[in-house]
Amino acid sequence: MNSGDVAFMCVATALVMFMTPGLAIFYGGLVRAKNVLGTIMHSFILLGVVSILWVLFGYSLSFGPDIGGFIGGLDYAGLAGVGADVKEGLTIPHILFCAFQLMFAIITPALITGAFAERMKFKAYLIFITLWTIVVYFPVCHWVWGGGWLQKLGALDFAGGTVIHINSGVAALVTAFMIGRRKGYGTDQLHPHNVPMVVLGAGILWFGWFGFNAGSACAASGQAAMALMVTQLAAGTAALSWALAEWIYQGKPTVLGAASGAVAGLVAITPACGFVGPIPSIIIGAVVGPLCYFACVLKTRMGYDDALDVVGIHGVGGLWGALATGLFAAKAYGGVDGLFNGNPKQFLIQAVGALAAIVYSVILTAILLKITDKTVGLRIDQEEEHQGIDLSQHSEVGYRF
Amino acid sequence: MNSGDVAFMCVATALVMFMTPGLAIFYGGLVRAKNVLGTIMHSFILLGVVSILWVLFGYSLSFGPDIGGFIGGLDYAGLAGVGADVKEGLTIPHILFCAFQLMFAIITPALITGAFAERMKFKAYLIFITLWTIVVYFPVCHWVWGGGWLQKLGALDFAGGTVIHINSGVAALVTAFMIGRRKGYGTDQLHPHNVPMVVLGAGILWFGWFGFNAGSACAASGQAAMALMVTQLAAGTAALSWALAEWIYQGKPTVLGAASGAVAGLVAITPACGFVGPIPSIIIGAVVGPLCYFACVLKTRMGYDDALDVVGIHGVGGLWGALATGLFAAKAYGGVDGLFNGNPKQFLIQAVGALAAIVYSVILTAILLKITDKTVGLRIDQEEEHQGIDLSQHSEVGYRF
Amino acid sequence: MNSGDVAFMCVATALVMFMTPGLAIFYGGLVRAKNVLGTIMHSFILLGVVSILWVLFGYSLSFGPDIGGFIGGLDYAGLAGVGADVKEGLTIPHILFCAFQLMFAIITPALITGAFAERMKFKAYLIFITLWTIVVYFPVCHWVWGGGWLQKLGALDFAGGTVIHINSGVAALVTAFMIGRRKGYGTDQLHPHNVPMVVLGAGILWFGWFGFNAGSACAASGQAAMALMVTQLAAGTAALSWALAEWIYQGKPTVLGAASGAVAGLVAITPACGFVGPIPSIIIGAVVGPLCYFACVLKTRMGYDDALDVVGIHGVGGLWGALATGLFAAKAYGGVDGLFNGNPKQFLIQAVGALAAIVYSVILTAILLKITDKTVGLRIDQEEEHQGIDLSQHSEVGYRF
Amino acid sequence: MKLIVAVMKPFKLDDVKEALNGLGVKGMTVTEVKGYGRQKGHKEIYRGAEYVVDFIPKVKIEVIANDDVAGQIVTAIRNAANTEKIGDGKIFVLSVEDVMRVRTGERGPDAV
Amino acid sequence: MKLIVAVMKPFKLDDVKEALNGLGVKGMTVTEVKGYGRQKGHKEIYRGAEYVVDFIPKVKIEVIANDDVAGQIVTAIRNAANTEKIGDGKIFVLSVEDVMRVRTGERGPDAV
Amino acid sequence: MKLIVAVMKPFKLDDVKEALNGLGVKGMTVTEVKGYGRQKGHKEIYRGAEYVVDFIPKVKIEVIANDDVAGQIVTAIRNAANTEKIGDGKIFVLSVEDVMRVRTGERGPDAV
Ligand SMILES: Nc1ncnc2c1ncn2[C@@H]1O[C@H](COP(=O)(O)OP(=O)(O)O)[C@@H](O)[C@H]1O
Ligand SMILES: Nc1ncnc2c1ncn2[C@@H]1O[C@H](COP(=O)(O)OP(=O)(O)O)[C@@H](O)[C@H]1O
Ligand SMILES: Nc1ncnc2c1ncn2[C@@H]1O[C@H](COP(=O)(O)OP(=O)(O)O)[C@@H](O)[C@H]1O
Repeated sequence: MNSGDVAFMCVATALVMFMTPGLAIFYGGLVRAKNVLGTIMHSFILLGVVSILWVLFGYSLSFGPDIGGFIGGLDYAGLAGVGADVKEGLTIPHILFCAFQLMFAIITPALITGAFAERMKFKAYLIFITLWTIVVYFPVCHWVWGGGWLQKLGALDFAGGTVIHINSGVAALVTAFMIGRRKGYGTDQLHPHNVPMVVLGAGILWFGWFGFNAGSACAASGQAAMALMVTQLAAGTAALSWALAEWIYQGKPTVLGAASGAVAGLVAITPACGFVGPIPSIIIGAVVGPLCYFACVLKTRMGYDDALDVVGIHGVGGLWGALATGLFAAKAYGGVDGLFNGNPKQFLIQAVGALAAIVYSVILTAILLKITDKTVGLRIDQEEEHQGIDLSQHSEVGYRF
Repeated sequence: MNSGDVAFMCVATALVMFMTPGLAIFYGGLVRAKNVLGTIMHSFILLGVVSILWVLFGYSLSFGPDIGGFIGGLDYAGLAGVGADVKEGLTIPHILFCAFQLMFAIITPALITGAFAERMKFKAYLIFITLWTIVVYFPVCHWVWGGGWLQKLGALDFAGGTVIHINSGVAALVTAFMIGRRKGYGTDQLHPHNVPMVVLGAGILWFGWFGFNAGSACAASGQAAMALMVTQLAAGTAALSWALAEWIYQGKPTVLGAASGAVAGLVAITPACGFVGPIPSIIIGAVVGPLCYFACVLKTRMGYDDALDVVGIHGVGGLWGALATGLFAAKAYGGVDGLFNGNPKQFLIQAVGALAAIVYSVILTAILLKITDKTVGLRIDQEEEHQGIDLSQHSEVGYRF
Repeated sequence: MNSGDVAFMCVATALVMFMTPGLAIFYGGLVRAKNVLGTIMHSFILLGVVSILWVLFGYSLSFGPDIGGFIGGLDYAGLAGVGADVKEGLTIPHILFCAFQLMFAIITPALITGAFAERMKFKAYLIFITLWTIVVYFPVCHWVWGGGWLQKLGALDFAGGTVIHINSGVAALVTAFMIGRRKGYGTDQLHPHNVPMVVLGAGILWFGWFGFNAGSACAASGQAAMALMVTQLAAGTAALSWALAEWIYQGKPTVLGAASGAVAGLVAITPACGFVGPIPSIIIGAVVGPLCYFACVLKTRMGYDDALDVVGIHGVGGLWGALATGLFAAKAYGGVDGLFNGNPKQFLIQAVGALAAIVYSVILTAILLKITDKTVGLRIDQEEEHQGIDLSQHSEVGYRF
Repeated sequence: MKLIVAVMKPFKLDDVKEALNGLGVKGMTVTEVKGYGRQKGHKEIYRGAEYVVDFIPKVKIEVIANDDVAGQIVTAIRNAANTEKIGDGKIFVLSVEDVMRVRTGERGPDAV
Repeated sequence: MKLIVAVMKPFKLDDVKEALNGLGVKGMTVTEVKGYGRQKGHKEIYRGAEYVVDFIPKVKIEVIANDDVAGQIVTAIRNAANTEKIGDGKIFVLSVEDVMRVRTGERGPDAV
Repeated sequence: MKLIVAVMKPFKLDDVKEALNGLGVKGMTVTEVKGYGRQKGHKEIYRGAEYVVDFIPKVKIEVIANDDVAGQIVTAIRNAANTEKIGDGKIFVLSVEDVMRVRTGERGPDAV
């Protein structure tokens, strides 16, 4: 056991936990005032739901002994054998690794919730998201990090571009299609009710993301330090590049654009951060800002209502990040070389990994949504939608100024 | 000196400091808009008041050489001899241990303030809370952690269930009774003015609590890692179990319920977190949610006005945590065995510790309140209460949208 | 490489990053609702702008091989040679030191923005602040920390009193004069629109400042621990002493006063924190509260419109801190002795350092502002000012309750 | 028909609502307003400066009523809202030419 | 000239605006209000307690119009705001003695 | 007695207050409203989309006055609120049947 590494990973775990309330605040500010609490609840309640699933069998399915490359065995169910002793191959307690990974399992399903904001039944939400975590997140996590087939194939995903962002972004797309548009979409102004709150949420996410990305080194190492730096550079550059894209195409740079760009930059650097240096990270950030910005513009044209742009930011940003890892990765930083360093194969592997996650997530998400719809119904009724989900689902109001 | 431990404890100290503004935000959102600033001030100003007391004599009374099991000597007054050198028995600088403990001394009196929110004179508040910190907190802290009689007796209180939560919860009860109900209690809707702010506060508290609980190991150890994990599990489970209790008994799960449950879970795991594993922590959390929920229901029936449910959450949750420690503690995790591991004596010791804190805190709090009331008067007058404490006590308003 | 130090500095870097969104929230709450987003943007966008400058040449100008005591060479341009290997003379990766220092370079120009809040063109802002960072920050940073003439002279500036606070405070003064007063200054009530948001921002700043000050030790050492403690003491004491000054001179202590005092205390202890112990830190905090309070009172009389009191808090507080370092410094804590420990020379050196920063910053800031004004114009027009900068500069509104 | 408008102290709203219920008045519309009048505004402190804010939070209620009960309503509001302290507010009565209930399209006294 | 006041459900505001545009009505003033009436308020839960909140968010629009179009306006608002559910609100008409446009100082019908 | 209602630009409120003070008018009630009129709304940008927001923040003031000063008040408001730019707003005057001061129960002109 190395006390520096333990110190680092304890704090990294706390930082990643903090991202979930941060996301709740980020998403909460983006919806209308009458939906702020229900939107917050979508993220917040997962701190409970997924924690319990994780202990019962989630950790085991994700990181238990590999079964056919697809899923982990139940050896760690109930966290049997997962204690304060050092985990094999690492310098930190097994329980700490498990806690760190738990925080990832919490925030991934939370990301999806932006797609169906302002219109889902809370009961349906709980059913769907529990199933999704079990049937989609745990397996894909196993594939990439738990010794599954993608890991064996050599796919690079330092902190979760494929596992987390592509996976949730794609699920968001399916959900947005299947639940349908919000009342008033295209006619009313379904605008953020509290942009300062959105920026605060983005700030918390950014802060926590240092734990997410650097912590994925699992040690207070040079690699962690580099991951931290490139995370900062990609996020900052993307904040700027999104705002500049707006400035050029719409005449004004917006604050929401800068905050959205920052998140897009964080998403894009996530898979790459242990494998690239400063200059590539700036390029990754510079590209992802306009890319996600145009993805949002496109959405408006395509007419599906991904309310908070989960597809445009996490799906598209995550995909770019996964591919960019295949382009820019350099052995010197800790992984293998990518295309630009003479190893085109890695780019292909990255594409395969992304594709696999997309196909799997699309199909399973669609099936789970259908099941949920048939059993309890996905969507609140029209009166409830006018009233807002805070009152209709939780008998509460957000503000009383 | 161990640099990993120093790194860990520096960050833990910062995290616990952050809990006090977090609490200010949590409590601030729960009151009406006209009282938001005064409520925030109650917590915020203690960052100053208690810091100074701590340097002058507080640290010394708490952790100075034991005098009769009751109080510490004045050897460390003015922090004499408390420097950057390693503290005996630990691997971190003495000043760092002192700083870490200071943050606990700040937040404990701050917790009480929820009970008398919206109606206390600021001057009276300052007098009362200064006296309370000196006469109640420093001694009880010494009893449990500073080498006092409860520590000698073998009471387990890893991060402060008795010292902090029972102690402040009981003081809250006395204060609520003695200051009387708010104007409009029972008729008007004295509701939170900003629930997203409450959730943000809860998120900050949760985040900071990792420093609080894991940091109480005083080292970046396996015990710290386990404490961190069980903190997460208890908080998450309790968020869920409070919301479910509401769902069953009132037909809807609320966001405020989930946030309140999270805090209750954090409270309950506090004394236990160095001594129990994952499954007990889930049980502790599962019980404390409904328990505190019903304590709040009961309060409404009993008719005293503990405005922000300090009794229901910190008092009741802290008591359950102290006793649960006596039930679930297991030697393997770092302490001694509890009842369920064949050592019923420990349960008794826990009960004695709790009882001692209750009796001492009730009596002293009542006396201090009486003194304050006789000298400057506890309560603002009726016109001031209508106006709100922001304007009447601070000549400020919270918002200007 | 020491893993404890790496762990510590990674977290410290994250904490200092978090200060910039914290400052955005702090400043954002202080302006009127119609200017909240533009004010936030001033800080937020620098996370992008300065990150890029830093990689390109900023780090190199600041910390590259010294050229004539004035500026660093371009050896590190593009972060060439700045990698995951340990930095000479330290125990952490070079890239980590570089990342830590980047966060300082981001927040320093952000501090200035309070002076010209609510009335600057965004385009002009970007030009001015980019130039300022290059022409003022990088050189002064080099003087004090990068091996420049002030460092050689022996000026003590542990975490940046001169480099950061005097420097930005003086730039703020010049800006406030040159851009002129806001419409309605002196007649309308240009008050904070969201004081709870201000306190939250102050809380985040305080929290992050532990990384700022303790992290400036560059290692998880006894000095870091002491820096952390004195940071807490100065901030807490100053929160109290500002509020008391108000109480005495205006009849009521305000919450904004306490929050402002806390920031003033953090500013004042910044240069001193590695060189003094607890008692001096309390004195530094006790003095800075009333000092900055009266600086704000004075401003009102002098009639320039430093909208958010950057001069009064960072300028005056930073100056006091730099001089106080010369008074209270004690060799035992890690530097050299100050005046009160028998070394009057150090006080003189501190004064020289402060003076140099003042003169340099005044002149250069004035020139850069003139250039910006001549090219794109500094100020929005009257209609835009009525509308607010959110709508006029960013086509956005902050709130929609 | 009459429109009765009352501006009053916010914390009196519930009492007024009860009083109107007592008269069988089934509806009203409430607006948060700021009042300026004889009542002295409050002082605010902001970083060393001091301001007097003249505009004081009040609520305005609007009740449409038939002619026969208008007088009673005015009296009931007055009694419920009165604290005998300055700033209690004003009640004024306007004549309404026509009223319609949106849901049913009913007009005149039936719509009230 | 008339002052037409309508209290209605907030989500109907855009429809009403369109309807008035259709009549060539070029202006109106909108206020967020809370309504109390036959429509049942919603339940709120707060830490184990339960409350019914009687005051329901509504918007009030005020339109000044010349006498000849006032009737049409009332009908147009009614049609646009009607959901046939309780709580749709009320429209009432008052007589206005004088109107002035601030910018030009025009008075009477020209100022509308 | 008259009820004078003025809708105007928010930043003119203080000037209007001064102007009314000058006439010895001792009270008014102020509401934040949103106005729709000839004045062009502002553009807002939201993640690649663009919207025009037609409703512009205005304030509405209501002043009850005796008949003899009503005309002066209208003129004073107009002069103070006028910026000669579109969107300056409207003033309209209604007849009030009765006024009561809540505190004293005074009625009619004395209550103003
Ligand atoms: N002339 C007026 N026109 C409109 N509203 C008024 C007028 N005078 C007073 N008010 C309203 O009544 C409130 C109370 O008036 P004020 O003069 O303070 O006390 P009082 O009504 O007890 O004499 C004011 O805040 C304002 O909202
Ligand atoms: N007598 C009244 N005076 C003023 N406003 C009223 C009155 N009655 C109803 N309203 C307004 O109309 C709204 C709808 O009234 P309500 O009785 O709930 O339904 P409906 O108009 O469909 O019968 C109320 O919320 C209130 O704002
Ligand atoms: N017919 C109307 N009825 C009620 N309010 C109106 C009417 N027309 C205009 N207003 C109010 O006056 C404001 C200014 O009107 P506008 O047409 O924009 O400019 P102007 O008054 O200078 O011609 C509007 O925002 C609205 O609040």
